[in-house]
Amino acid sequence: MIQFFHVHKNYLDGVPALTDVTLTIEKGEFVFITGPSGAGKSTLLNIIFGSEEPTDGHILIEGRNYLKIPPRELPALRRRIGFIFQDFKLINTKTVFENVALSLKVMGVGPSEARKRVLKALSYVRLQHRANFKPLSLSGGEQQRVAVARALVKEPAILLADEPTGNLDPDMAIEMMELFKEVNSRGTTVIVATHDKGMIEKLSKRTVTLASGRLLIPH
Amino acid sequence: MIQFFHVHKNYLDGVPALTDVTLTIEKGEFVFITGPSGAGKSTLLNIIFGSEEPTDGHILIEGRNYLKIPPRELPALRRRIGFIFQDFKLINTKTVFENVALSLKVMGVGPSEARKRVLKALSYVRLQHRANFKPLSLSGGEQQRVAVARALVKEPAILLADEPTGNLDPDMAIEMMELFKEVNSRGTTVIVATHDKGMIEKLSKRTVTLASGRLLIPH
Amino acid sequence: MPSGFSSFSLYYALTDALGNLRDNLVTSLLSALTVAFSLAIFTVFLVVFVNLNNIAATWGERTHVVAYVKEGIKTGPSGTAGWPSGTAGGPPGAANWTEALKKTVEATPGVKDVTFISKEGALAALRAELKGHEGVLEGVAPDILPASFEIILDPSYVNPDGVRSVVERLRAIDGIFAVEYGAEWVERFSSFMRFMEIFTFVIGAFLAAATLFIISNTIRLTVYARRHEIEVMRYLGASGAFIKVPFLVEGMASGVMGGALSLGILFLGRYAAGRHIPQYFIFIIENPFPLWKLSGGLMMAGLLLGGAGSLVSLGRFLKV
Amino acid sequence: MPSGFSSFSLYYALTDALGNLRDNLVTSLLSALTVAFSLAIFTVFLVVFVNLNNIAATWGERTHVVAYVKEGIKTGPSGTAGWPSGTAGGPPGAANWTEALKKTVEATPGVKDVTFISKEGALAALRAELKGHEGVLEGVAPDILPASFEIILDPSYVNPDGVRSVVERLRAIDGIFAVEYGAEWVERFSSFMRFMEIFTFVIGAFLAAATLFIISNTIRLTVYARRHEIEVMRYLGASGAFIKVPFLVEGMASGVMGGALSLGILFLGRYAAGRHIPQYFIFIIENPFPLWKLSGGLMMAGLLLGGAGSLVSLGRFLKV
Ligand SMILES: Nc1ncnc2c1ncn2[C@@H]1O[C@H](COP(=O)(O)OP(=O)(O)OP(=O)(O)O)[C@@H](O)[C@H]1O
Ligand SMILES: Nc1ncnc2c1ncn2[C@@H]1O[C@H](COP(=O)(O)OP(=O)(O)OP(=O)(O)O)[C@@H](O)[C@H]1O
Ligand SMILES: [Mg+2]
Ligand SMILES: [Mg+2]
Repeated sequence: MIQFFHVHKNYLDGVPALTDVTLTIEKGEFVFITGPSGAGKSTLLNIIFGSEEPTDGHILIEGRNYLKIPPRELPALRRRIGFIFQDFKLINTKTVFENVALSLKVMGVGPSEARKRVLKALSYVRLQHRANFKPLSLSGGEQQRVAVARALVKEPAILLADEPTGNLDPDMAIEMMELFKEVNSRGTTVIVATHDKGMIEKLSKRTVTLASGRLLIPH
Repeated sequence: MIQFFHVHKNYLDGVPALTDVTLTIEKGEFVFITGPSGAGKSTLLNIIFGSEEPTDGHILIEGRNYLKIPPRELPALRRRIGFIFQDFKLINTKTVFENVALSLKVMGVGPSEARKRVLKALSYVRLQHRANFKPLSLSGGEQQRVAVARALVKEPAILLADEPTGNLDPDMAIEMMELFKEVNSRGTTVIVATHDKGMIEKLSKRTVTLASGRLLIPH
Repeated sequence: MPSGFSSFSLYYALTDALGNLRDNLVTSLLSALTVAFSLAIFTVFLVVFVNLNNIAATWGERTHVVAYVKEGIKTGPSGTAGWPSGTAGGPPGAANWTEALKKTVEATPGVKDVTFISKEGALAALRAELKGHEGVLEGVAPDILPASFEIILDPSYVNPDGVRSVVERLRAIDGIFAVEYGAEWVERFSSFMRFMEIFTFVIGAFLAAATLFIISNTIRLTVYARRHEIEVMRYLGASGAFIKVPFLVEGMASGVMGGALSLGILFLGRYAAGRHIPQYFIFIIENPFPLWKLSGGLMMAGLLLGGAGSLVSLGRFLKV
Repeated sequence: MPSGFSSFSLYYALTDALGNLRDNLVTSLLSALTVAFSLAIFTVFLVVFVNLNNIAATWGERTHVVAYVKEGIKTGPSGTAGWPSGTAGGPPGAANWTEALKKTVEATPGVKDVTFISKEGALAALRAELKGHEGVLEGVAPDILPASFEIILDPSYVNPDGVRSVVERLRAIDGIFAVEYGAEWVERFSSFMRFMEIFTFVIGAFLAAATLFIISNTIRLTVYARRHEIEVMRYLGASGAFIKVPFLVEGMASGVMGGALSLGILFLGRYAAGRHIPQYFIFIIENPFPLWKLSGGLMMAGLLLGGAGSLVSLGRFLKV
């Protein structure tokens, strides 16, 4: 369970990205976060991920005070979160296989098991044939799917997806959403930031709308 | 006028990205290029831009044999093309203003005129208030709009836009398309690669569809 | 899975490091070469200074102390002819007495070597010096010059205090009537040695600092060029060790490589210089260390520099 | 707008370079420091070697050649007592003859300085050497030792061939009956000078190569860290010059900065060393160059190294 209590976030430059956000996301829920460009969707995900700190407010994740977690425990926490970054964040000097495998290596999964899981994840996103390519020789949509595979391969407790279908054609986008639903059905909490109204309508899941950093429809 | 005659492109790894593409885009036309992820849309734009060379075939741009243009003339040619890259390609160490201004600097536009034009372009994409931010402190959609501003500010003869609305909410996406139409109405040839079917339908412009590197509906 | 550093993680970190080394071959090679040149410069300095120090040390042997033997006492019938000139002066009894005196001198702390110069020997030396004008010495009594001991000091005593202590002790010996030594030379020599020590130390420290700086700067730039990769690893939940180990291994590997390369550079340089420098001075660039020590030392230095450089450079990228 | 390099472009390139310098301040400073250390090492070497060369050159003056004056001829009544000992030997006529001979010797090519040692002077010198045993010389004729000229050679003649040519000429002078010189010393000295030249050259070339390598590697890494920026500029249609100029200016600026910093490092080092090195040897680290030459040279070297390093490093990023 992820709980935000009156969370504020002002960036150093004084830009208010989130204002007084109070929000509860149940364990195993599937939530869309939507809102116009610059509304604070990525900021919200980054705070859950621990890569941004809120300026004010309280956050409880699984009952623990998130802001009191010592920095040395952050890696362990992040290994339980899968994050599909808006800008992918792939390592250009490693192959697709290595990029996806890295998130298992970090968790200490053995080589042979890792291999199996990586190949399976790549087949889910239809990229088996690109396993030995480096990210820069992939199309934009292919890179995005590598990012999806890297987040799913670790079977995370929480999946954060930031605009995960922005570079995908509608058919592929739907396929990815089916993947997320499947992962969700196996117990993973899924939070997807997206602009894709068609997608939101099609899945009819709970939707949180942000506008200029404020919750528009609180739940 | 951009003419492709039986253009093929195989990447070094042996991946066929374009197969036998023959295509004519008139001067001042507005064309959508669509097709699933990995179909070859970006490859097509990159070839027009001169950052990829076709493996086979001929290309005429304004009647000149494009493949025979000496490398030293390439910069001059690129100054006449505005390219909105799928991955934005902003310089993270420069501010938004400097990023947009750079494409005018390169053309030798004087500082005061450049300043006026840059601020105008930023207002078109609704980013005047972010002029002194660096790209990494912008949201994904804001970064994409900086890329749009940088391509438009130079008033290019040809505008190439690769998935220019992938990170934008529908309203903002429509606003950008209106911008492109306006630029087009002033004589610029506009070529937009996109997955956004709604957008394509709304604008009802000529649409070229690629599938696995082949033209599906040749015009 | 515990949050720590599992054996699989370690395995990965090491294979990763080798993979990185391959991927960044050009950069790794360039930093290895930087390490190599820095170490080579340092070593050339060290070799030249060790060699200069060594000859300086042998100069110490030139510090003669001369102890003159007392006249007439127990040296046998002096002034009488008949003793074969050229043999050590005096009858057997006198010779025994001289031997005993020599033993006493030799036993003095700080004395390394003693040569006895008889009266006749002293005169012969003077005669040789006057070559062509020996006439001056005609009819001169053979014992007009005193017998003496020429004493070479232990190197550790070649300094003003050391020499003075030896001289004091020699003067106290019965049978020695005067002791002479080159006070000025000792003064200069010992200050030269002090200079050499300080100069070697100052230049050495300076070069070591410069080398360390250059290497850590090279690695810092390498790390900087890969900051994105580091950021991604942190986002994937990699522990500090998991991120650091590959860089550390890579840094140490290119450091060792640099050490080995510096050995090559040095031998090439030695060969090139050997063809141009007169044989007489070649000693100054001759390697004074056993080969295994030199190569082991260089590679160890490379390893440490590379490792330390990596750790220092990584510091700022691993915060938060 | 022509495709060339307009005046606005140049203006932009220059302001950009300064902007970059500010943006990449840490990296620029680090490469400036690398340049500084490299130049400082090089300069320390240069200074020490120039100073050693300078004393080596003054050693040349120790190469005495002694020319002995012929006996009895025109040197006045020899063997007669009555001339005050200590004054130059011989009556006025003889003195004139000696003067003339001295002039002839002085006029010989390669001779720098001549001192006349009279017979009495030679004997006095011997007496001094026999200190304490002057008895040997009692009753010896004051002219038993010959008069001589002590000759100091022109430095350019201090080599085996030069000395030999001077000696030949001296031997041919009427009134000189023998010429002595330290052949071995000359041999050694001249080979030492040759060694110094080659050693300075070899070490200098090595250090220059190492410095150039380290600097260009540093800049290459800097450029590598900014390859993305360069790519973007090329995509925006920037000409090669537009991209290169800022890096060039930046490289030159941090090179000049490095030159200035090296001056600071050198003076600090000189100060620190001066407090520990005995006064007697301080000359070896004394700056032998005029200050403006040293500082100008260092800054110019930094400028050239920085500029050249940038251009070389940029090469591979500007293809296609
Ligand atoms: N540099 C490269 N080296 C090798 N293969 C490449 C390279 N760039 C693209 N490809 C391959 O060429 C094919 C076409 O890529 P392209 O980027 O043109 O697709 P796209 O239509 O733009 O896809 P998307 O909608 O995902 O951006 C893809 O299969 C891709 O993997
Ligand atoms: N590091 C930062 N420093 C300063 N301002 C920032 C930073 N990151 C984001 N912002 C600002 O905070 C606001 C919210 O950004 P955020 O990335 O959360 O928006 P978003 O909802 O994800 O938008 P998009 O749909 O365009 O990705 C934006 O106005 C942005 O400019
Ligand atoms: Mg966002
Ligand atoms: Mg594409």
